[in-house]
Amino acid sequence: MDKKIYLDNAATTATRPEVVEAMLPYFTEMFGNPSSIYEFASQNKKAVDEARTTIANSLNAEISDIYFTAGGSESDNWALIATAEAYASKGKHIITSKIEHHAILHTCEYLEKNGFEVTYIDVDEDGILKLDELKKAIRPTTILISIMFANNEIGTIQPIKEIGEIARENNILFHTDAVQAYGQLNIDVNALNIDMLSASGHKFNGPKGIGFLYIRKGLKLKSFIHGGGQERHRRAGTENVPGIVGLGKAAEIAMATLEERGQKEAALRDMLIQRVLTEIPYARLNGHRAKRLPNNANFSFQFIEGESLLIMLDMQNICASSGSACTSGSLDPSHVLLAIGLPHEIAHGSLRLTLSHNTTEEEINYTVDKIKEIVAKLRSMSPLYEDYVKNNLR
Amino acid sequence: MDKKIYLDNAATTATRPEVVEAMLPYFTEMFGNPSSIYEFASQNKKAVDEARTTIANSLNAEISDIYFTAGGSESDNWALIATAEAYASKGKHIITSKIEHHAILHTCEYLEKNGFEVTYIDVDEDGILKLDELKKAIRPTTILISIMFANNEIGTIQPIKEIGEIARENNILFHTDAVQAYGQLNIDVNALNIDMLSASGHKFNGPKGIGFLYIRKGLKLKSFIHGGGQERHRRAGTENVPGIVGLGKAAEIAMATLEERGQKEAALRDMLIQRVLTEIPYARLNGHRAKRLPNNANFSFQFIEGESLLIMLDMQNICASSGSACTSGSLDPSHVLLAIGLPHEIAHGSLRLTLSHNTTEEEINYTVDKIKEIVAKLRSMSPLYEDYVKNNLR
Amino acid sequence: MYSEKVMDHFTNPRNVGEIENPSGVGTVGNAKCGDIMRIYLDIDDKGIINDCKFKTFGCGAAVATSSMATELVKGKNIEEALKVTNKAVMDALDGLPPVKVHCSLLAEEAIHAALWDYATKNNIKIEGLEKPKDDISEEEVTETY
Ligand SMILES: Cc1ncc(COP(=O)(O)O)c(C=O)c1O
Ligand SMILES: Cc1ncc(COP(=O)(O)O)c(C=O)c1O
Ligand code: FES
Ligand code: FES
Repeated sequence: MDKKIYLDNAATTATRPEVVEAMLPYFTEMFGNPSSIYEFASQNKKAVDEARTTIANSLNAEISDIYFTAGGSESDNWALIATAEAYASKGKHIITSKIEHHAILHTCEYLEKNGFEVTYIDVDEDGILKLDELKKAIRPTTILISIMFANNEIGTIQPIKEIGEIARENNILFHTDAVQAYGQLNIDVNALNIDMLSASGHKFNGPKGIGFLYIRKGLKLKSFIHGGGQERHRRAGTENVPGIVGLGKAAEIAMATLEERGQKEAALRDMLIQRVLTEIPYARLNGHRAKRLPNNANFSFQFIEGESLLIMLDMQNICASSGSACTSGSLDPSHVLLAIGLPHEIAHGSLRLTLSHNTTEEEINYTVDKIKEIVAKLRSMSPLYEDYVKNNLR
Repeated sequence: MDKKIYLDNAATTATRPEVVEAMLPYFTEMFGNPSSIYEFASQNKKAVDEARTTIANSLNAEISDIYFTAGGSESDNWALIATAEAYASKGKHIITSKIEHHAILHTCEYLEKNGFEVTYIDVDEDGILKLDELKKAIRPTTILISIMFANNEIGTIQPIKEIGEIARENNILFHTDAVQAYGQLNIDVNALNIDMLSASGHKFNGPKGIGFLYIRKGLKLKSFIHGGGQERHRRAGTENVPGIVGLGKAAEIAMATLEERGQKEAALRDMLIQRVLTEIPYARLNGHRAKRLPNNANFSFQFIEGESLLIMLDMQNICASSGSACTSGSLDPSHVLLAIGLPHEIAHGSLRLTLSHNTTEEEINYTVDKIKEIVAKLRSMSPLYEDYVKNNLR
Repeated sequence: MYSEKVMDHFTNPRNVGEIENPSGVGTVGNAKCGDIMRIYLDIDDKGIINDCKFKTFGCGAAVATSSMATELVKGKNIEEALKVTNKAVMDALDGLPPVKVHCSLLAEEAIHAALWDYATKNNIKIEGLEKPKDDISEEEVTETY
């Protein structure tokens, strides 16, 4: 196939042309600083307010509870660090999971160095949080539960409603990293008892470098980036107006297309899973079969190593990944795959394919054909496979 | 005049069309995550590296010492907070000035709440740092001197070389907030002994929501936003590729045009200053007459109040400001104008006009004509002016 | 930021100026926080406010509230003038942004100060009028006629 097949939409997505279109006037024409007093800047203020309204409505949140940030990582850092600072007098214990994104895990490590205690809850073999462990972990000093809405590697969707209820019953704040879920799943922060929620534009066909943090009214959180009075004194820095407008547009389109797109992607994903599991031996699906993001498939292929697989797929014009993009420089196996109980050598052989609204059946079929060929080829080179075959022949 | 006259380029600038042009392909075509392994993303990695190289060269810095951030505020917060954390064992004293941007001042307040001591050095009536006070303020526990390169309100350029030498002699790190200076002045981080430097794209005709922090090799600074391994593990978050490309392009153009542009703007600025000071009574220029940014003029008009002046200028299609945009919602007079010794009621009547490469002589003349009319009108309504006239007639 | 009415009264303020030999004059505010307002009243024998003028050093809202306040008290008797509260002035202007509410207090206080001056000069007591708050900074020049 001549055309590139992009199946790494969990790493980042193409910005929709309509989104770029919406942003363009705010670079060169309506470029004013929204905090300025003159009429010229009031258009920009209005554009920012409209984006805020769109996003608030998409979550059933109050408009003034949406704060723009530079992306998912900043939102996660802000939620955790500012909560820790604001509620330290109540307690210094935080609960999260073992399969969070590094934006959460490394921020937790930072807090641990600063006198906070963090409990990392286990997940089951499908990647679903163990609610009984969560309940047991709660202490009088627990100030925050932070559990991701859906996992970026294996796509598993967490029982957010139950977690929200546990948090509410115990009077503990609940943050969710919804960077992978926002725009793919319906989220109602009130129905789900969510106090804080992180999202990132480039994960739902919006621009990179822009995201938001939802902070429920009444929370004592201070700013994370200190300075000017932007975002109701909670997030300093001249507003990224084109980015915010693009984020709003992407949210609008994501919400309008959510059902249809999700169904289409889930159907293709199911076809993909079905073909891989039936046609390739010693393959397994990682993550929950049903409770997963509509666009996510994650496989492990025994006896082979992930990087080789990715490079060979790349040579066939297929973009895929073995886990989160930001750790692809690392040689360690995914902490998520280890947490769901895969042994090291199998965790190393994993493949994540994440679809978009543009993915076609033809692309999926071509991709499966290529995976089949490449896996066979790599296995023919693999001493592990050789041993396995020998042992099973003996 | 029908056309809008934009004289608030210190608040933000129009993104240059060439910059937008350079960014566009990275939204919809080359949208990949630069951390990904496949070929498709390597173009983006290269684009990011090129922008980093352009910026490093513009400062005579090492390429790997440039870190992309979401803007000036994040850069300032990172430099101060991470330095404080990394060097706390050496000491907990920081020196800055009374006329820094709030991104520095409010971060200092945050550090004060966290056990650090901050000395705020005075400036003289032109806004120039008192070097003798700086020297006297140094203690064995001083870990950082942070002094802005040029002031955002009055445009005064600090004696950065001298400050850098004092820091070096005393083995203290030196950070400079160059958000207003970068792209307007030549900066050599080695010749000036600068260890850290903040800049922001939208202040030099680049996009909003992107900036950088220069960190000299060897410094122990950790990350401020924790998470993925981007930016050599020092700044987490999927790279804002279009923003970075735009930042690089804007830096390239700013450097190529620096001399000529500066001369042109300075000539118009001098004409502006000359006309205002000769034609409008009881007007004063704030900031140093010579050591000032080529595009900055800042006046105080006795007996009148700034907001009224701004609104009336706005009605004549002139965009101006009375200080930093991010505090324009506030009723307090500018801390910068108070620091240079203006009494409260005069500080209230200040006007900042900041030019761009597109500013014309005609625009400046029209603006001065309008300021004259408006100042006269506001004075005719001012009880302070009435008193002054009465007292001087007696 | 401002309503159309505020902008109208700001750009074309009514009753700007001074009154020669006023019946009462009041200056309130504090130059230190940026606001000073002065109101002149011309009150006839029947206690009717025949004329009212102002001068203001302040923001758009301060100018507009001064202008509206003078409009509202003109032609009224003293009792009615006392009912021109900051809320009445704001309502007449279709509201003010929250950070600007304090500006409208100046107008109310300035009218009271001018009435107090009138009462003191004429040795009369105005029911319901209290001595205006001494809120003026030292730099302010005291009135001399
Ligand atoms: C001197 C100075 N420092 C820092 C900043 C903050 O930059 P940004 O608003 O891009 O975060 C600004 C401008 O707002 C500034 O003028
Ligand atoms: C679950 C999750 N959280 C946080 C992030 C960080 O978002 P960003 O890279 O936009 O800062 C990502 C993606 O990188 C993610 O998948
Ligand atoms: S064999 Fe290359 S990473 Fe270990
Ligand atoms: S008069 Fe003080 S801000 Fe309006």
